Amino acid sequence: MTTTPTNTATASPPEPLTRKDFASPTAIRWCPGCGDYSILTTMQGILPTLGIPKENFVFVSGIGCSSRFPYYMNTYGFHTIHGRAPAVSTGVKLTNPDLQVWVITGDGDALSIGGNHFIHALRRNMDVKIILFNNRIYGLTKGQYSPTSGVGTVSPSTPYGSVDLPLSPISMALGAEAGFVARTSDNDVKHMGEVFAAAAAYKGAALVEVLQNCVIFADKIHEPYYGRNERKDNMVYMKHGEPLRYGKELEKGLVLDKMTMTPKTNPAEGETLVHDEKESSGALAFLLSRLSHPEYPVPVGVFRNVERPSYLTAMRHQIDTAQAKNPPSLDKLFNSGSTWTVD
Amino acid sequence: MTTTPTNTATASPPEPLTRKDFASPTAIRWCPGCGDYSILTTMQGILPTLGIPKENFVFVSGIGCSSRFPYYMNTYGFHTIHGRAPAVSTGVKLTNPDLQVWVITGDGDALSIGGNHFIHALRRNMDVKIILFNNRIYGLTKGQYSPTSGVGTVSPSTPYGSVDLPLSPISMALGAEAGFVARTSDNDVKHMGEVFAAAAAYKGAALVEVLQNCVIFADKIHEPYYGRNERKDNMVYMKHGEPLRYGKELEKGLVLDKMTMTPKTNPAEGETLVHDEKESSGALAFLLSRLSHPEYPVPVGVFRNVERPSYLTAMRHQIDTAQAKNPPSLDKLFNSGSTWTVD
Amino acid sequence: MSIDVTNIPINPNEKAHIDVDSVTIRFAGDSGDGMQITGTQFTDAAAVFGNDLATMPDFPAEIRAPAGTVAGVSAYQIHFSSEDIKTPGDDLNVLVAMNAAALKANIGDLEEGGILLIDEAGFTDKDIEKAEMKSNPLEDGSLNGFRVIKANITELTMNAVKETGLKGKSAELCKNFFTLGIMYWLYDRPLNHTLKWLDEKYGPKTKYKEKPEIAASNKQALTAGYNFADTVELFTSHYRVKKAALPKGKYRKISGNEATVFGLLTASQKSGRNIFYGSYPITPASDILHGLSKHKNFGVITFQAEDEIAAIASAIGSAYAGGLGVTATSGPGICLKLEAMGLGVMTELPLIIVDVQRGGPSTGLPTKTEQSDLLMVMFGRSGDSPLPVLAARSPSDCFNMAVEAARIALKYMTPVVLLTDGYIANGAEPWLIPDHAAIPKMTTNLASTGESFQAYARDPVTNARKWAIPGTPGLEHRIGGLEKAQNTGAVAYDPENHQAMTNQRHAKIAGIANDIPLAEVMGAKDGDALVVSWGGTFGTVSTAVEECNKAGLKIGHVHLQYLNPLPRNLGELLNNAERVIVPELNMGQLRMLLGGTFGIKIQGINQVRGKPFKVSYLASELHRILETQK
Amino acid sequence: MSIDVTNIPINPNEKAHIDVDSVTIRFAGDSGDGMQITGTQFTDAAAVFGNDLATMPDFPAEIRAPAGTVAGVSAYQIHFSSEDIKTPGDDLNVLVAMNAAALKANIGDLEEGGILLIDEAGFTDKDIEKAEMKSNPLEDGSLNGFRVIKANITELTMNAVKETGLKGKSAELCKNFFTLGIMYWLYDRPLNHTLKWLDEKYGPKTKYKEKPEIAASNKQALTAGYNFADTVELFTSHYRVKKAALPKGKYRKISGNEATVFGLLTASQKSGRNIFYGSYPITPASDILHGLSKHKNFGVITFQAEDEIAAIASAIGSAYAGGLGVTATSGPGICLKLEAMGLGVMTELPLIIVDVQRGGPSTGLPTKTEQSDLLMVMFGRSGDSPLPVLAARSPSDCFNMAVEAARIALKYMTPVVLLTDGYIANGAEPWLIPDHAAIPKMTTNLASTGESFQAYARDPVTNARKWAIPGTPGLEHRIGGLEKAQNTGAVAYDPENHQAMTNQRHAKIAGIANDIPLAEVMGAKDGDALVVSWGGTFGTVSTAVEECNKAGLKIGHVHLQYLNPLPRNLGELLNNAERVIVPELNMGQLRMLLGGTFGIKIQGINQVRGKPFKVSYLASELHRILETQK
Ligand SMILES: Cc1ncc(C[n+]2csc(CCOP(=O)(O)OP(=O)(O)O)c2C)c(N)n1
Ligand SMILES: Cc1ncc(C[n+]2csc(CCOP(=O)(O)OP(=O)(O)O)c2C)c(N)n1
Ligand code: SF4
Ligand code: SF4
Ligand SMILES: [Mg+2]
Ligand SMILES: [Mg+2]
Repeated sequence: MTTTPTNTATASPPEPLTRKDFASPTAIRWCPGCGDYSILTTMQGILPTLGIPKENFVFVSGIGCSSRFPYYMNTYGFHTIHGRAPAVSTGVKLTNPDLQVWVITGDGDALSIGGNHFIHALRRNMDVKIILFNNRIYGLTKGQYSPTSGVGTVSPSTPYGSVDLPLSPISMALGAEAGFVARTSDNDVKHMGEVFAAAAAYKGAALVEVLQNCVIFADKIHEPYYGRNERKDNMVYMKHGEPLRYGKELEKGLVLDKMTMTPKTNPAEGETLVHDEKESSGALAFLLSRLSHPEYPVPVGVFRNVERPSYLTAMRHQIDTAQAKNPPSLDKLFNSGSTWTVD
Repeated sequence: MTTTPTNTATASPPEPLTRKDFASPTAIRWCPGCGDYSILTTMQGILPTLGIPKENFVFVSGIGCSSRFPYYMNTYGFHTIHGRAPAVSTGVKLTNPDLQVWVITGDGDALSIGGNHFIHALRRNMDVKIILFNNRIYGLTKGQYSPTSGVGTVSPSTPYGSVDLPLSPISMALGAEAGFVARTSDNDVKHMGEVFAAAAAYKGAALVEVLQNCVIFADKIHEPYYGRNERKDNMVYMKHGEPLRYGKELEKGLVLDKMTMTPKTNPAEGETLVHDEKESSGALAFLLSRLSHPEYPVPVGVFRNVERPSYLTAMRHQIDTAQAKNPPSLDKLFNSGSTWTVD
Repeated sequence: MSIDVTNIPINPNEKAHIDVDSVTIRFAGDSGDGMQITGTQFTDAAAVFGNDLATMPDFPAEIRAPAGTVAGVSAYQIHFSSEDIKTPGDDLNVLVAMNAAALKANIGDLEEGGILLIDEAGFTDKDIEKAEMKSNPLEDGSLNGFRVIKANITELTMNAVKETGLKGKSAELCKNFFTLGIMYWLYDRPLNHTLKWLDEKYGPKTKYKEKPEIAASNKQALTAGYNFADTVELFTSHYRVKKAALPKGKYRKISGNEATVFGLLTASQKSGRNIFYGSYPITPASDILHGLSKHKNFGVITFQAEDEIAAIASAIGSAYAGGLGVTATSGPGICLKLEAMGLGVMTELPLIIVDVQRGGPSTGLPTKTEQSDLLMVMFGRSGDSPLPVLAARSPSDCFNMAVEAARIALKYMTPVVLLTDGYIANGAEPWLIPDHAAIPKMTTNLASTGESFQAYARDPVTNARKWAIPGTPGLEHRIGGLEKAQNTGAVAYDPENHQAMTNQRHAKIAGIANDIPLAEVMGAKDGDALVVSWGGTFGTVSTAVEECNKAGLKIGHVHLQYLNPLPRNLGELLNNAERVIVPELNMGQLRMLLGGTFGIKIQGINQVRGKPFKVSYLASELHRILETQK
Repeated sequence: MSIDVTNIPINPNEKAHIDVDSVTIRFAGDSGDGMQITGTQFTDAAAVFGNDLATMPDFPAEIRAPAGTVAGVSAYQIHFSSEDIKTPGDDLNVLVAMNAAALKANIGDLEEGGILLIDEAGFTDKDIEKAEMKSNPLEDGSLNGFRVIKANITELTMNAVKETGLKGKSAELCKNFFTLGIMYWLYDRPLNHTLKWLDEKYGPKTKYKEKPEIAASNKQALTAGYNFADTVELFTSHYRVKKAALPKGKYRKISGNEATVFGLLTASQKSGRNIFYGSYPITPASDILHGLSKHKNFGVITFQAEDEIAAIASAIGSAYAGGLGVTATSGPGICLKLEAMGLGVMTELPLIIVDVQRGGPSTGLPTKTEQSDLLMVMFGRSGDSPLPVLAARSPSDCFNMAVEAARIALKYMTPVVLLTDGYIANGAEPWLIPDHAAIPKMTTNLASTGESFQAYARDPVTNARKWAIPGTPGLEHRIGGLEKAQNTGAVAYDPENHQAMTNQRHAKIAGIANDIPLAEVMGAKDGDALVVSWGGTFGTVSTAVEECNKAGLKIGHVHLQYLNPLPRNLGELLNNAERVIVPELNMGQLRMLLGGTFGIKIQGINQVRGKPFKVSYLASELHRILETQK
């Protein structure tokens, strides 16, 4: 009694899928120059490479500019309500395990109103891929500050400057036990594609923070570190098993002394900390998640990538064994327990 | 136009307060043997030592056995709705800064339905003290598993055993940027008192996880590490600036090699990691928060204790300067902008 | 009159039997005294014997309030009869009080001259004090109006079980079975059913096999209690309640929450859709979660969500993905689900929301019953957002209405609300086990590859849109909470379309009226008044109306299981009625709904005491109202 | 008839003037074209001149939909008059369309023979295509029914501002002021107001002092537009709209959201309680958050919460701590606040909840107006949970009702809901600035040290409980969401107490009826029908009823600003009415409320098109209904 049509695999187009298979006819309504466009095209470029039939992709989003994303993908899509996409996607995935479920969300949608669902989807290791568009602002509602906006952000709701201390989506995710956590940027399409592919490959809940530019309400917010000319000196591209080097000639490295990380130019051979996305406790990933501009280069790439038991697998196992042991029977059910007959 | 009566300080009883000043007449309704009792008496013992007038204490709770706490304190108290205490307490504190506000919550109340308010109160560094009674079960609703219950927990809602991976309240809090994070246990009244006092002394949001025993639905859940005889070998009492030693004769220590912590017996002099609750990134605290039974001793005491800007202070500053610069005037307000006269 | 068992002449020959039609007993004691087990056992014995019956447990709000306090009292009421009954009874014929607090909390419901069985061991000065009573009721004469039977049941039990080796507290714990033995004698019931049950529960084949003394001592206590009643002649006579003339067939006892679980599982089998049950624990709905989680062999997915919002959101996700999405909660939880229910209405997905109502507002009275969520589920969403609302009328009816809720949700592609309440959810009654094969299969609106598909194209008859499940090739489409264009389902802000879609949403739900039973008038067809009730009050209201008609009043009675849409013929019935009376356990919610729908004046009988109506109260109110002219 | 400006004989002498009572103009263009500024400037000029007026902006749902598309069209409508007016007007007398999409989206509202001013530069083939039009309307004759005035405004503007040195895009951006200049000529308005405003906005004393060319070029464009209209005689004549006979005094223009902000600030001053405003951004309520956050000098605390639940929860916390707790949102946000509103009802704390209604259900139509949250705020909570509900009837009335909401909340210790809607929230009208000294102080129920205090002891008149603020010595007490014992406020599960407290909660709210104005019948006192409206439809409904009465119908009109409790005399008025008609922007919510409350039959006029009623539509409906016999 599975809810997936049996003809799924067979019915999907034999010839390989291409980017345009995923372009939806709907006219795109983002502002000209919005960072969301490059994320959309990157996604449309990656999906055909995953070897998954088109009909098995589902995009679930909340509310926000970013959350309009599903309308622009020619796949199954659900534009739900503000902050609830991780919960909705949980029901989708648990009901129909053959689907690859992507959650599209924003910094407000995921971390403000949706914070609770965000952390629980991650800690349960629910097998959905969460792409968080972090433009550090509420775009759709015209520019109020968000939980990732820096202190002092002047916005319509904070004319005197915001006083809330911001959250790091990465630290939050690690605090919520996430097994796959990564960061990329809307202006580095190649890197973004690699990270999306890695997230797709991960078995379990994957979080990808995309540094995204809102040209209207927070233009150039990420520029100081991810700008074409800033990037090399202000971001460190993490690669598993490789030293955390950065700088124009990779002349800089991150050196770890007990718990404190020091940026150092021309560090000695082997002095630079070697990135280990498999480090079990998650503490290294957490430490990296604390590095912020300008004291440190901003880490991009995969922070953590460790295996964790899947809620879905464990749940399916319980159901399958129960069904094998004791096939469903209303007759048995109705007559279970003590009964009596009137005649 | 402050909402605090000016006579607050003066009006408080001149003679020093004692424990019984804080005992409320209400009959206590917890199960005989519940760990909540010792937390209650500890709290009633600590408050008189803080030099704060009795009328300035407020206890705000959500829903759960633990959340009945305010009824048993002869102070101002608000038993709100499930999961919302951190949000309610935010309004209390911002409106009336002279009050010392304590939030009493449970593992379900704080981390399940209330997860979002929990993380935002912490990241804003809202000046409230959150005491989380972690009995790793839903007590009031008769024993369903909670977000801190271990995988495989058999409960009324998980007869086949739970499949969710649990959360660590400590890691969550650190991921949410909390500046003061501590753990103590219901069976160590002295330590609990010290931790409560430290939380009270901290300027900002303080989280204290209390390992609490539910005799009815999760009896002895913490026993393997906090039991009278287990404790010495299975918990490490963290003290700022002191090596993390434990064991009957403190013969064991935690040794840190890069990111991995190794329990070691008779570590060499100085080999044991020295606890630093002031470590700025929070990574050490996070690493400690990952140590769990049985691989590691369970850390108790203060994980993190660093200064962070206070939302309250910044907010008051904006208001005070605005009021000084431009005292409120309805006349000015109504006549601001362009006006015209009909005559 | 009070009997002191110490000086009764033993007279084994006298064995009078008195036949009675029906009896209401309440077992009351401390949470620790096992009153729920005692009650259940007595109930099962009565059921197996062939009586009709209805039961009502009464749990304390706290998990384990201090022993001996009123807050810690736990009670179980059973009404059993040789006739067809629909309520757990008004006044008690028999009250069993294991301690002073139990007496204090329940004595008010015992009929004058009723039997009061008391364990003297529970009336020490300490017990009196814990119960916050001024004096000892056993001495201060306050019980003179009753037939008080005092015995030191605790002590008698301890002695009885000595030989099994059980001692102290655990021996004392058998006192509920000693008490049960006494009741079995009083109502002339065989012990075998309970003896068998004790073996099954504690016997050699159970995890207690190491502790044979447990089964032994409880059996011992039961028999001892029976013999004690027999020999010392606590009572002047036995009572006999004959078999009831129930429809032939196989029966089981079922509570409302069990019946809801059975109904949902049946719907799953009949529709071929796996249940996805997203829920967050809350009294008194949690037992549905507990119940469903036991039946994973039916392919049920039970998901204990982080909160009620995630619970319904995940169920909506499941519905979108082709599951039978279900969520259940109580009042405060419904508040949190309303926004997502609106999403369900806009996306027109099949979804079942069960509300086991409890006392409100806010946290209110979690363990008490009420009917005060009707208008919330009808209207508690932003915008005009209609959905079907059903209400079960009794414990076993929860089965029928759960099946019906699923049928409507799947056939019409809509969220459906099923209202039950704490009283029918926890109460139990005999259930004539249906022939599952006779329950019709359910139609769904599945779209399939190849057909021309538009997300919001509607079925000409049901107005339902198609259900295109992710994974189906060629049907890729997007839905969401923004207003949809007719047929295509694209996002649309245009004014005419919004009006049209709003009309379609209303028409779809209103149209269901053609697919549900007409309202049926019980009692006097066109009498002086028409009583309209809904949901869990069916038993008390219909019994009261019957009594009134017997007493010469001319009253008709319509009971509603469908609140939205209302039965097609209801308007006509109400408009033609001399006067309309609506009794309900709230301040007038159905009254508001019917008055607003049909524009008629209505008299209400309203009560919010956390308990069902008393039949006697309803009857007297009906008399009063009919005597006062309009 | 269409005029091509290229070949008009210049004839400077002819300067005809036509007097008209009132005119409705809509400025429509791309989001980037500055239509909101143009409209506001024209409005201010009309206001300063002394006309009565009403305005209505129409924003696109997207932030910046692609330029040239219909989705990107932004419009601003103004109705100005020499008489007292209450609506932004039905059909347009003048439509300004800066591009093809703007034309397509708005032409439907232009009256036959109306003036259509067009910027030819916005009608290139590319523009036609972006607007998804089949052919060029300037050529396909589809505009024959209108007085089309075409000019290449963009080009004319570029030339006009050349000398200021401004070039390219930034020069082009001045075209809205060129257009405004044309309109000023057409309605014979002086330019000085706008010239002054441009100096204040871009002049030497502003952050643009480095860029003098901005002020210069815009002023240049304005004047050029005016002269252009004068010299080339786009129009055969000017139109004159005389001053309106408005009450004497000082005026300002005010929108509904501004008025709400002002009202709350006034309430704070009058009650001596600081505002705590907990809110989460949502269209169309966000401007209240934005507005209040500017006024920290009033001691206002604005807290942008993580979600709507935290927003209201923090406001409740503030109310508990002695603040004036306020939260505002729109429909979807109200859904999330309902559980906490129930807590407010149970704990009887003063709290203000503002619902700026928008199109639903679910996310619905965020930027469109509707009145469909009435029943949700009335009934959308678990249990019987009554609270006062008020509704503002116009932009400036938001001020009065916000003050009133605070007065009731503080005097009666209760949450109060204030309903406004997207239409009055964003619409604006002249506001006769009140004498703030004349606004009465507000009474609170503060308890003070030393007095005998019981948390739920009630005031004999208002039934309000005392407000004992943490920090007050000697008044330590506990409250919460569980049912409370009468007077003491201790937790209580006992049946009689629950009934009593439920009755008290109802009595308290019902009693407020003695403290609010009676319903007043406008128009025909006992005519053939009584029209009952509520909230933001006041302007359109009252205008329609007036017209109908002028046209000989006998209709009375009652407009409700108080929905709960209803005015004391309303029942009598309705029961005596020949027939009752309720027009509302929903599917019949007030109809349900009144029908259910008074048991009367009601006819509804219902519309959900995301826009206000048209007066003409209402009038024709009223005619239709009155002609069909009952
Ligand atoms: C329940 C609810 N509350 C508030 C809103 C209004 N709202 C829509 S999107 C949004 C925030 C969007 O910010 P973000 O998630 O960062 O997305 P972005 O627009 O920046 O991509 C808000 C507050 C809503 N639609 N629903
Ligand atoms: C909105 C809402 N949902 C659910 C409940 C039921 N409920 C009350 S307490 C609780 C969980 C309590 O667990 P925890 O917070 O760990 O407290 P404990 O009883 O263990 O101290 C639940 C689910 C409720 N009261 N309100
Ligand atoms: S407002 Fe910002 S985030 Fe939204 S579409 Fe425009 S640029 Fe993108
Ligand atoms: S159920 Fe558990 S947590 Fe609750 S009072 Fe009893 S022992 Fe304590
Ligand atoms: Mg954002
Ligand atoms: Mg708990």
